Amino acid sequence: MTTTRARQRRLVSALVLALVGMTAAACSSSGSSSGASGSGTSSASSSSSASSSSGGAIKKGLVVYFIPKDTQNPYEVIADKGGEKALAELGGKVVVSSGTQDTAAAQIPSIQAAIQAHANAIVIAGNDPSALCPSLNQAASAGIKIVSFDSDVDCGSSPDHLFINQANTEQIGTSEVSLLASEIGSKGQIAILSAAASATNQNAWIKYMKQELAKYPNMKLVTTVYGNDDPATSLQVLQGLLSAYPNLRGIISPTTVGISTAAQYLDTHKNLLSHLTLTGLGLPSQMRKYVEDGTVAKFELWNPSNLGYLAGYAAAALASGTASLTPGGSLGSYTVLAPAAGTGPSVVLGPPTVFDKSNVSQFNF
Amino acid sequence: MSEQPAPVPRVTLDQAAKSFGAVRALIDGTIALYPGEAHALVGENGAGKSTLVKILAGVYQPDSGVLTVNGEPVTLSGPTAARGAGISIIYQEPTLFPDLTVAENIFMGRQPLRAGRRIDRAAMNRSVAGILARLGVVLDPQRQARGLSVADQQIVEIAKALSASAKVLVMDEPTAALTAVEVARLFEVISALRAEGVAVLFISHRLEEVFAICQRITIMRDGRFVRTAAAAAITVDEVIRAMVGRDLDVLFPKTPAEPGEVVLRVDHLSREGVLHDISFSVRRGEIVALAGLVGAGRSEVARAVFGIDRRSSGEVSVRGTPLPNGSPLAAMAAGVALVPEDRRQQGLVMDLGIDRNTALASLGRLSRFGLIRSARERDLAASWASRLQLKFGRLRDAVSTLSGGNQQKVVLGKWLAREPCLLIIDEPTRGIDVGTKAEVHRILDGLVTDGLAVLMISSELPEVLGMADRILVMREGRITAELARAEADEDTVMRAATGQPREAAA
Amino acid sequence: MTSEPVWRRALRWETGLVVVLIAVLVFGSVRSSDFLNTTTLFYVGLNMGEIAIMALPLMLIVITGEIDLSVASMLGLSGAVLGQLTADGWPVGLAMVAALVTGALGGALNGMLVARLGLPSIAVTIGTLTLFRGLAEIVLGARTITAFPASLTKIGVVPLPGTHLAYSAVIFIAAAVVFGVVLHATRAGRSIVAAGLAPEAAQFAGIRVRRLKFGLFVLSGVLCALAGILFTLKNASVSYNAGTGLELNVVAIVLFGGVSIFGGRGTVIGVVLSVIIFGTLQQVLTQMQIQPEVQNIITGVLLLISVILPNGGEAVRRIRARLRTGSGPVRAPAPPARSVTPSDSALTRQENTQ
Amino acid sequence: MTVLASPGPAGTGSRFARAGALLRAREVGIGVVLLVVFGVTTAHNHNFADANSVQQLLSGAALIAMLGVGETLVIVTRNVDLSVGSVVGLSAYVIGDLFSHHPGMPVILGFAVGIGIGAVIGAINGFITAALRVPSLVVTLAMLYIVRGVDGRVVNGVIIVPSNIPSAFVAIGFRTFLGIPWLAIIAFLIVVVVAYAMRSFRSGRDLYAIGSNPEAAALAGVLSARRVFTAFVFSGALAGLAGALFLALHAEVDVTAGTGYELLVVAAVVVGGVAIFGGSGTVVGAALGALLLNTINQALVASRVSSFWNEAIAGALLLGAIAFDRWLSLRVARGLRSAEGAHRDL
Repeated sequence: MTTTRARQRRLVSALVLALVGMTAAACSSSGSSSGASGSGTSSASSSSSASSSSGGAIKKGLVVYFIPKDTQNPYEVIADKGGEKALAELGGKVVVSSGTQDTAAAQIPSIQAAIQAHANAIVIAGNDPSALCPSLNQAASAGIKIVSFDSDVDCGSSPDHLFINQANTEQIGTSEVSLLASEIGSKGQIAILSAAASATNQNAWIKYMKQELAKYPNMKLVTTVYGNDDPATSLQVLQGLLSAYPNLRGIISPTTVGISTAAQYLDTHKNLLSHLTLTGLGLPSQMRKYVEDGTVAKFELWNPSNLGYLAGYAAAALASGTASLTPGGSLGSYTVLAPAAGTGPSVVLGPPTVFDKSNVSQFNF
Repeated sequence: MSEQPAPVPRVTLDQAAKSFGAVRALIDGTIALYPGEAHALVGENGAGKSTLVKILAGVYQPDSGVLTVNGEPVTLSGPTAARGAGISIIYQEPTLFPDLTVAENIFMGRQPLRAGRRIDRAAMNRSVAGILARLGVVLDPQRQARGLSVADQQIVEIAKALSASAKVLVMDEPTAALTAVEVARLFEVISALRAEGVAVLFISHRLEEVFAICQRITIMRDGRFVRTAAAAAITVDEVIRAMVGRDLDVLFPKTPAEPGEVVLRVDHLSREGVLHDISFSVRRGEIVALAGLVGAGRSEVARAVFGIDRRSSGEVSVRGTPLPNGSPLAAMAAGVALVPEDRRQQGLVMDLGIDRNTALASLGRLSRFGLIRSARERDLAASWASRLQLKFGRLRDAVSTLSGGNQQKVVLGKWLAREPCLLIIDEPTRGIDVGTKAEVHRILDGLVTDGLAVLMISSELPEVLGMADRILVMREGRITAELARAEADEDTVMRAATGQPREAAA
Repeated sequence: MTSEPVWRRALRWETGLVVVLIAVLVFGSVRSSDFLNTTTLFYVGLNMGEIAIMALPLMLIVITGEIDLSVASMLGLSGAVLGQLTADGWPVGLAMVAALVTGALGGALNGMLVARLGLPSIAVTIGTLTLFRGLAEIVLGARTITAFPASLTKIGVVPLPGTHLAYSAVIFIAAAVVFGVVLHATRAGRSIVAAGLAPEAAQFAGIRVRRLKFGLFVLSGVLCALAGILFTLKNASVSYNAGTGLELNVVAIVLFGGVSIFGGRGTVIGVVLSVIIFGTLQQVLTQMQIQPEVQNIITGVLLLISVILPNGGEAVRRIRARLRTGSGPVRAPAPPARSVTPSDSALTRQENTQ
Repeated sequence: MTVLASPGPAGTGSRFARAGALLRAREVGIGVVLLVVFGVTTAHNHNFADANSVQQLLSGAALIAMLGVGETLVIVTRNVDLSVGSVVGLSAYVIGDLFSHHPGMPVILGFAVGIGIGAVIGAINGFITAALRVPSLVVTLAMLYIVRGVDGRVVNGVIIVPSNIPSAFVAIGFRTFLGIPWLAIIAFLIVVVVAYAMRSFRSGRDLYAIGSNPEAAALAGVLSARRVFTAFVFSGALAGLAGALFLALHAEVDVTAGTGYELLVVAAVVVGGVAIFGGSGTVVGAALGALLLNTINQALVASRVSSFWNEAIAGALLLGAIAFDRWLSLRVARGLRSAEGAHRDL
């Protein structure tokens, strides 16, 4: 009993910490996406009560399979750790299982293993929007709750699953554009350096970026190139990009590999910085060097550890029946959002953190 | 190394033995090679000749027995060591590097060096040019070895030996692939070397050659030393008897033929730059021989007739029905069989068993509903094995385990199993020991009397003269003479083969 | 090379494979109670089906002494074609035919370049590996097609009624039987072996080696397209990078099955066993929560063993011989005492100054 | 036979000279194609020829060129090394890891470690291939899996971040000398040295001999096994060095480093005119092949071709290059044959 209380306290503190951390970041991020910071604070304030309200009923000894894109993706390794933390606090256990290549085929055996091991829930980052659905269906029909994070699986309602959205998809798209716009004075040619052409989350964000760009008549998206999250390829397409569009003013790279590769190149070709601005989604640990030496002014991300933590918590809650997929339903301090285009029921972790000189060194992921 | 006094043998091998697993390849290898002497080593295939050679070459190390060089016992740890000891080997199949230049081929592993252990190409090419000149050959040291004629490859091999300033020169069937003129040339080289005090070990199945140039003859049988004798003191028949261990009936059994109707007709056959306007015919029950120098286009005729190569113009018809261009299948269907020049590459699948090889050309007839009936396959192989007196262990054994002669029998069996009406046989007895040679000839003779038409290509004049009813002599892709068995002799054939009697000049 | 009948060598290797397989099964069932059940059987088939189907024609190609590295790309391309056409409203049946035709054409391209122009197949198929994948990318771009009738996509979820086998597994087994008969008991099979061991001799025996190879590459294209269709339906979706990187797995399976990379040697049963071993091993290791990296290492080690063992005996004998006489493949330091090797260098120097 | 049958040496000489010229043209040919691609692209988009772009062309090709040199040594001996890609990855990561844990570590040590790792793996490849006489394609394919696996265990999802790499080390990745990137200079020096060694040292010629006719090589006393072993060690060591430079170039590394390089390198080498079945080909050609492929890839992006088309076009061009090389060597062969024919004419 006491032990459980202790656990609950730790859970509470954890959630609070995580969310406060985010709020701080949001506030310090010089007024960009003020709406975001608002939502951040609200969730923070409500967090303690929320978590205590739900924590009690979470079953012990739950087994949750975390299936990242691949076992080596640094971003997801951090997220998985977050999940492990959550389940540890909830008295359950996390099994991380995936392939070495980030392909759907490599993830399927892990889903099967989860089924064979009678896991309670699966938390998966889809390498492919649909290829995993049949296997996930098998899992669901075996009574396993499905949670997706980082990159959603687009299975409609078969199986029903909850998507833990790192940040409102539309919000990422728009904020990326506005970040860049504010830096380059809302005019000039810009390009996108993405990951794989088939990456769901990438394509979703790019879609909203294009929508947002409509508001900036003087900013023209000339092309989108794909670096397949491989440094060498990213560097190659970046170079081609630069010689193809010498008047390029800005690059958005909504992927950690892409932005760090681009940053490294700009860092070593400072002459380009005079007219070229880079932003996107990156890991602070990777980007610190470039932010501090002025190569990159601002970039965004959320805390992957919090994402994993929330996903793990959600999986446990679903498996314990303390949370449901019905829109408006509550998950801790979070509300389940109604299905939108492309996604089923989802929960948004919060607004992305904008990193710059002032705060980049405070984050260890 | 300075000249040794004559009585001391350059190299001796005494009671050397070598086994591979259960196989005792050499039981008693004994021989002594003296400077300035050409020494013949004769014996049937499997008598252990090549094993003995490989021991001298340092490729094998004898299990027992003593090897001496200039009187001192030595161990040759490898080819390099053998070469260091002044022993050079010329193998039956020339072993060249097609991608490298002639000069590099000759000096591989021993290239002359200059400062910093860098290869001195200039010096290398110069000395090669010198050696080739010494051999009276015009060959560009800097050309790629790829595409050299067999004869020229042979020359490169000899140049190799000379460049190594060999004191002992071992020639393993150097003449197998050469025509008479080339052989004559080779003999001049050998005598020249002898004059320089080189000890030559000469291995050949052609006894006439052996007696032509060797002073001493060592005979081996079944891996054992039989006897060494001065060439002057022994007769061909004695040698053969010692080799075979039994008396050998006549080498060229030929029953006079009564040719029937025309089976193969070739009209104005041409192939760009290789064959020019070839016309001839082969009739039932006769052996027609294609004679000529290597490179004269004899095998090319066979290939074009059989359809391996496409002909650029001309007609080929078998029993009146024209053959489509470039289709071996059609030729086979028409009853043509081709026993090719290169047994190991073209005649057989060395890794497959006797049965599989025998059946390879008859699979269609061995199958029912597309499935091969292995029982019938085995019967086929077995029956031909017995009909051709094949010496073998099990029909499953890979043909690579057979002797050259027996391999040739398998090739014959493979084609005879198709009951062809025309047999084209290219170098029927190349590299085959005397015993089997006679057998093969007897088989051919038997087939012809049974009404088969045979087109035979051979570089061995005695064989041509001994077996053929008619002789077509080729030169530079043209037929330069047609000789009836009666009117043909070495001289007429050679003149036709070389155009003018210019070899006198050479 | 070997003086030993092909089939006996193979048989020995296959008995080895059987032992490995039994070991894996025992190990698996000991470590996890959830292993030896029909679900695992279904999963193995589901995961290995397409790879296995692609392995069959590749095996024949390898036996003829060639190789096809473009298999996985062809899987992707045919899937893309199927997806695009279905999305365009073609009837699925017709789209499938189109996918198969694509496979045939792609295979014909490989075949033409290798058999007709005589280009090295390893280089050619590295080229078509890129080309086919690129074409798939042109067809689908960033899109993922999911518009497939559930009646077909169920093959990714349920076994073939009345069995515990995935559809693709059943197709593979059927195909394997056919391939086995063809390779081991028909003229075509003999021709393939002969062409691999001695192309020239095969040609002189009236075997049309080039046509044979051309045909095999086309066959490979078609079966890879079939695999592509199954792969697509199994996943109920396709994007241009479907099956990326599978080519190495397929090659590994074929080689582990005892097919000689030098051509001429290999049996269907060996490849089948190899498929089952890889499939079950993957299940065991994943269920035991062993990192996929370790699975890679195991794959590699198995592959090494598969080639070292057959040559092992020889190698040991050679090395012993070397130790005895100081000659042989890896030259040991010059043998002692009575050797003439020391003087060797001196002589060589002498010659060089000539 | 030749004695009876040979035209004046002058005649033959010129013929062979022509054949030789064609042989050299294998490299020249690639150079020409390279210039054409470059010219066309530049005409289409002038920035393709500007300093940054050219520098990137060079340094982008440097790694593959370097790997191509090692791969050439191996392929010339009728073997192949598919493990290079994974070696690059492992070497790059281990070096990065060392730098992150021992910030003070001297840069040169980084290179030493990389080369060492590569050499060891190469030695394993070489030993199994040469001493146990196992087909290298299988051995190195297996090694590819194994090293990737080991790499994965080492990396374990932890990325090496730029701030942990000494700037002196990263500098090598982008600094230029007289406008030429150091990467390119290093690759160039390696190519020159190895090319010279392959031509002017016995060991170099031995490699060609082994690939051209293994039996003959053995009979000529060439220490085949030892040479093949050395070739693999060398290839491995170069891959290790390439790993170090990969780290210098990207300043960060995760498990994906070097994936797929093996096929890229083989492609470059083949395009470079190295016979996949051994015996002929030069490291210069291989390096040019690498440069060509890299140029093609960037030309496609630079010419604003939709990025969806890149891979297909690259593949088509690769096939074209192989076919072109074949056509060229056929002409060489024909040249020799005609010379040969003339050689025997009376």
